[in-house]
Amino acid sequence: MKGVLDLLVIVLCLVLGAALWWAMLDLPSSRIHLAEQVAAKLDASGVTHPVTAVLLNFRGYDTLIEVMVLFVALIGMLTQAEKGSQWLSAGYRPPPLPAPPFHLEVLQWLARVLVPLMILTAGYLLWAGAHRAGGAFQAAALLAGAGVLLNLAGLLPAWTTFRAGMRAGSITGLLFFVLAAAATAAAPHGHLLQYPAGWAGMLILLIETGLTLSLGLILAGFFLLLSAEASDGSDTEE
Amino acid sequence: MRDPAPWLILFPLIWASLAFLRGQGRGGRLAVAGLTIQLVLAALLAEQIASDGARSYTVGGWGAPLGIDLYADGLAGVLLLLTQIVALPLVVYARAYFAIHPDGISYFWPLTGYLLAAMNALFLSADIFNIYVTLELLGLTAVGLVAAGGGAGPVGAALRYLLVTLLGSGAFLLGVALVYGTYGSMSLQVLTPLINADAPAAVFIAAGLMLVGLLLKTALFPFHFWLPPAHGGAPAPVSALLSALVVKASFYLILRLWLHAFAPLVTTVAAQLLGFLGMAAILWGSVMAIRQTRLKMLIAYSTVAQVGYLFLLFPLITDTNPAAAASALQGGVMQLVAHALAKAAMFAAAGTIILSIGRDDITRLGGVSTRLPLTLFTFALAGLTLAGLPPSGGFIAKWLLITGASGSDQWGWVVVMISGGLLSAAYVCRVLRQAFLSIEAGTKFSPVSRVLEWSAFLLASMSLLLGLRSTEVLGLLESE
Amino acid sequence: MTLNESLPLLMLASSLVPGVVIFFLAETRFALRTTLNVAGAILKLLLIGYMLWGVVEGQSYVFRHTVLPGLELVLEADALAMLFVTLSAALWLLTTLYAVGYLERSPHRSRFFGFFSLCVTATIGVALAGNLFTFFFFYELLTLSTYPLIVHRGTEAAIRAGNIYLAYALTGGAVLLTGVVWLYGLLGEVEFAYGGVVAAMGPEYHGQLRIIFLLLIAGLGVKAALVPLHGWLPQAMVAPAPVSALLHAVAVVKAGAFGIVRVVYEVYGVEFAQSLDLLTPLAVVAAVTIIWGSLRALWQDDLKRRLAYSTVSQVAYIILGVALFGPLGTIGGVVHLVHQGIMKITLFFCAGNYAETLGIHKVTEINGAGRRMPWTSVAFSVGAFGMIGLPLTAGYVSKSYLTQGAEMAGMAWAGWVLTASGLLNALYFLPILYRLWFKSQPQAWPNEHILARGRKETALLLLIPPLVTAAATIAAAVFADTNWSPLFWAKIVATKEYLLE
Amino acid sequence: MTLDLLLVAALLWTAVQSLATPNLFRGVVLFIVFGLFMALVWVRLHAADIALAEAAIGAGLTGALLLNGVGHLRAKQQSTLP
Amino acid sequence: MTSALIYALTGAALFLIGVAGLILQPHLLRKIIGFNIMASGIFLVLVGLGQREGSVDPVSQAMVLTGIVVSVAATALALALARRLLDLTGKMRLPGSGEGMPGKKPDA
Amino acid sequence: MTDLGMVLEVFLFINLLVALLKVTRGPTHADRMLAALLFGTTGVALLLLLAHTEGEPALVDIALALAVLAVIAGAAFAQRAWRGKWEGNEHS
Repeated sequence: MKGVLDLLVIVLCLVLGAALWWAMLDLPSSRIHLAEQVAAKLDASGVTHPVTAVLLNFRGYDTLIEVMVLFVALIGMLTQAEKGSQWLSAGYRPPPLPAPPFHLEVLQWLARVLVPLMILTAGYLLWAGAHRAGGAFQAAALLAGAGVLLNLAGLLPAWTTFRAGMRAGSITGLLFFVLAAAATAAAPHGHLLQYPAGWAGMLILLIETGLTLSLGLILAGFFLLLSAEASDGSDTEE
Repeated sequence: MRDPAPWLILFPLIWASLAFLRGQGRGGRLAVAGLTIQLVLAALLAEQIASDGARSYTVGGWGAPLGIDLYADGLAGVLLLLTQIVALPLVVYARAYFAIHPDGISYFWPLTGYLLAAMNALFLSADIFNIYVTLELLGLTAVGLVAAGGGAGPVGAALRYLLVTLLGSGAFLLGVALVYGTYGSMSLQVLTPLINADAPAAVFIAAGLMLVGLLLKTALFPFHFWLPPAHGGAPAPVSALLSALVVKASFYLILRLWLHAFAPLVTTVAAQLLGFLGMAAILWGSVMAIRQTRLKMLIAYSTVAQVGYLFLLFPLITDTNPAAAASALQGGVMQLVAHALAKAAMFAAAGTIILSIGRDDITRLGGVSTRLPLTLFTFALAGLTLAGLPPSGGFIAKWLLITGASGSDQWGWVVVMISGGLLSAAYVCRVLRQAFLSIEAGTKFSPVSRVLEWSAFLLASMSLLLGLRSTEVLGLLESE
Repeated sequence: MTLNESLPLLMLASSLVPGVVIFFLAETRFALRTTLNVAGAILKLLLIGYMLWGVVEGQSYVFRHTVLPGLELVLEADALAMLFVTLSAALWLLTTLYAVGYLERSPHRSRFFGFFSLCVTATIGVALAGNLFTFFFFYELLTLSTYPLIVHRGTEAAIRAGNIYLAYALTGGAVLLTGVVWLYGLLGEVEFAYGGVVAAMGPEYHGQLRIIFLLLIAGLGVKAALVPLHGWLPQAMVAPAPVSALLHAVAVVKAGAFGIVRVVYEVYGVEFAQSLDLLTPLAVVAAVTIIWGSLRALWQDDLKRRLAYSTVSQVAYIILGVALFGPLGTIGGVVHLVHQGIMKITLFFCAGNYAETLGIHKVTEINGAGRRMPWTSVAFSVGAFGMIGLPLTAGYVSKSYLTQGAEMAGMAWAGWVLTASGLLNALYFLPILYRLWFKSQPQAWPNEHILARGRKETALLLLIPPLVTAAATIAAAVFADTNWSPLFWAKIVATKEYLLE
Repeated sequence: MTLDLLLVAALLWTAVQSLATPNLFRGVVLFIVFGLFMALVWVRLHAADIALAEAAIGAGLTGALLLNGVGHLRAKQQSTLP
Repeated sequence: MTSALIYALTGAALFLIGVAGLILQPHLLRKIIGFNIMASGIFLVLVGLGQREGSVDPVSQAMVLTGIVVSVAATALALALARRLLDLTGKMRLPGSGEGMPGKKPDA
Repeated sequence: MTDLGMVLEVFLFINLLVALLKVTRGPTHADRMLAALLFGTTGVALLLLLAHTEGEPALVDIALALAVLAVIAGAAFAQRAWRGKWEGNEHS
């Protein structure tokens, strides 16, 4: 049964693959060239980098929902991380970090040098996003990377619980984006995410900054929540 | 508000975020308040659609194809209204439910908010890539809600659900990529005439991929395997939300794409195939429901069967005479609405019963008829709708569908629909039968709050009264 | 909405509203519950009185509500409807009183009376239905509201019976629905009208129309307990006596029979049905049912089961009357709708009395009960005589019209069937009467609940209803020629159906 | 074009191997390598933004997450071994 | 044939490799890797087709960025769930039949 | 110049492929990880070269990010490896 099923899946994949290749090779040239429209409207978008213009202005609504997806994944992880663990019980203090063993000292030294560099790079990428490759997400990924490195080097404990501060930090940037969107929708004659003339560049930078911080925290959360040790493996259910 | 459409998306986003800020288990009141406003907004939008016809809203002020458009026609209006109407009693129910049984409450409120935002956004979207993003938001929130139940069963079910939903949206996104590659646009409004004019092979493949992806998410047989454990294992308010609304979202997309953008591509063979899968779902789902020993699993399998009903629509609207197609479409939408109300009521009622007697075993329901009469009555009313008996909305739906089938001389589907109704009656009856027995020794009925009973009853009675007031729903549906 | 439009709706509301209110009453609110029930029944009778007068005067009472574009719920009070409505409402009042006495000590009375009122509402809806859709709507509602009554006792047997009933009734409903939708597909709207509405269809549709007729009759035949679709009826005997009374005399079986009357006369039209050769097969089925039911009744020892098989047989009289082409047969069938109701409810009331007072459930246990419970036994005897068709009973009136109708229709064999059935009826009723009156009392009754006090052999509320219906059985025959007898109304109906005016 | 074809071959090879190789750890490392190749592909497609994201995600985050998963799996297996 | 189109074709192949891995591999980490390969394949098709005539297309690139974010989110959530499942059951496999996703009934 | 760039690119890429071979062959996890790290450095070099040949200064940013981030995977490995939890436990 299982073998037949596997074979079926493989055969279907091969058939679909052949069809896809044939169809793609047979494709006529497209009628609409959005790239031209992007270029034409780039001046009005507030930024000079077309990809950023699409991400935060022309299709900013997609981005609004996309960051929510990221956030929802974090919530989903939280429902798991804070279950079956003792961290929820009142009065629990995380154990102090153990003194670093010798082999981590190198890593810690590395981290102490690299992390400021990474934060700097993140800031640079955020700023660069307005006119060349880069932007909130890439910057946030670097920030998160810094967090991961600190954790690996034993300088930052894994997150066993999600405190109020982190909660606020992870949502504020997104909430700012949502509220900015709401403000644009509420403005007289305004539309959702239609930035007022002249304010686009400013607003995009503000939103990106907020997003960078929150997304950085969220992405770091992905790792730091996952790297928390399971209580001790004794919570196995049958 | 001139345009309620964007606010239907923004409001739940805002209250969900605030609920998250307030911390674990908090935010029930925010949800009730937010949903009340959303209900008003949805009613407002429906009113506008009914009087002025379909509405478009350009996000960012750019307009398609560069920007993203929101679009609300009668179908979207019906579903938006339905979503808020079903969700409001359910959040009231959920507050009372989690007050007694807090498992799974931790981030229930923010997740519910994002779920509703995703659904509203999905119903309003007129851009296939944007639809993909909303689908992902919807899928991940739903998975989070299922997983929050904890325990190996729900977590395993959630993970299976997650992988399926990712596979589904992956297929959908590949379809989007092919369509975008072919035409250079993602706006449905822009694409519709282009597809009408000329559709190369890639677009057919794209349509097929999108269809399969959405079928996976809608849990049509044989892609239903993930649904019963996920819906049956989650806390009752979550099961109700998922079974009543979430599977409908992807069905809505199939219907919309089938009717409009991809209308030139659809073939009778594909329609008949969907119909056959629907038939298989009805038979398989019903038989499995009859064989279940756990109450919530029975209801979950009933969802499998009822989803099958929705797909009987396609053979009736494809290449048939316009009158029959119109009737079938109305019937399909009525079935969707009636099932959403009834299934929400049914899961809520089951949740109340389980809370009260502390177990989920169909063979040991004796005494429910005397101790929880209102809840049992709710269950029975919901069952009435599922079985398509008058005066419920399900009856009107079945009437319209059968009219469509007989009008297009497809008598086979009539037999399927009729026997599907009988099978539903059989599994509903299995529960009622046990509930009418006398109390078993050792069963203790702990008292439950009246809010639990009445919010479920409200949903069930709406599914019933829908049968008498269906002209309003259909009137809204018709406004183009 | 004018008064004439709202009257049919009020008629439904007069039982629906008390029913819904009663659901939410506490078990202990005995007085309020009874008051509501009786007030509803009396209000309904007053409305009926007013409307009966109005119908004779030529008023029309029609209520319409659009459910879907081109699909309406229509409630219309015509002569046939009024006949059935009057029967239902009058017997509802009596049955309610009886049930109050019968269920004095049992639990869940709120639930019982709630569904009881819903059941009556559905029956009234069936009676007043002005088109096939409305008819189906209330027909299914009737199924659903009777199920909780059948399983009321919550025993395994009751629940099994309920499920069998539901399986039969819902399957029948599904078959009926197919026919109804098919017909709607052909015609667009199927309003009941004298002389039928399908006759206008061209000959190319005759094949389809025959199949639809088969579907409709099969669907309705389940409730009317036509052989071989009668299996549920003897099972449903486990229900409390008032429920059996209602099921057999008024609500369920009658809804089926009434539906067949509507379909034959006002959808197909009797002439058109005759021209499609549909009536003779229907008559044959009815005849088979009459004989089969009577034969099965002979061997039943359980009193209520014997009565149940008797119902199978007697309801088929109505169908037979319908299937006999000609006004006399119609009169016989339609009037038997009422007469059988009165007679059968008498018998069930009495059976309930025997069970409730003395614990008698079997024919063999009934020896000498006539001396212990003379009034009940007199009523029982009158009912039994009526069933046999002895003169001076309502049964005689129906049978004589049916026999003449059979001759007129040139179906002499049907006359023989009726005679044979009369003999069989006598065979299974007379032994009971013999035991009642002429056998000596046993040492002790199987389970004596209620002691005789003075002239009251049992609770007063149990005694009065059967006496009233027994009196009505005789009155319907004695005053058959007056202007307010069921026969008079049956004649009005027949005149209209054959378009004789 | 040569570079493109080499890249394509490398992509397909790493993709298949990361799924098919019997050793889970090797699979994960191959997947990280796959991510790096993807970054190069994005560069070849003049999509610097994506390349940046892919490098950050593929080389950084997803890799770390997956390695983490393998680590937990090993820890679990060792703790449950007798 | 432009190199973009070659990458699009590669993307289609990667999609199918990923799908096959996602469906056929019983181990959850492999399934997650399969999902990521599938997603990368789709992104390649999206940009590859968008740029198949040689010009750079910022819109498809922006969409791919969005898609990458979404797939990271999904990967993280899936890993968290898999990890939890490992804690609860001691296995990194789906419970029930678990082996292949479709076909097998969870209660069979 | 462009030709030279092209040749260098292909050379570096072949370097990558060799490293890839090492990744798959092992024999120890450390071998694999070191090879993967080599990927990072070679990748940076390749990116810088590409930035030059394709005339896209943004690629330098990528090289920067990659250089920084490649450390993480290495660190993740190092942290795990030095715990000694799965040294020598070669097969899953």
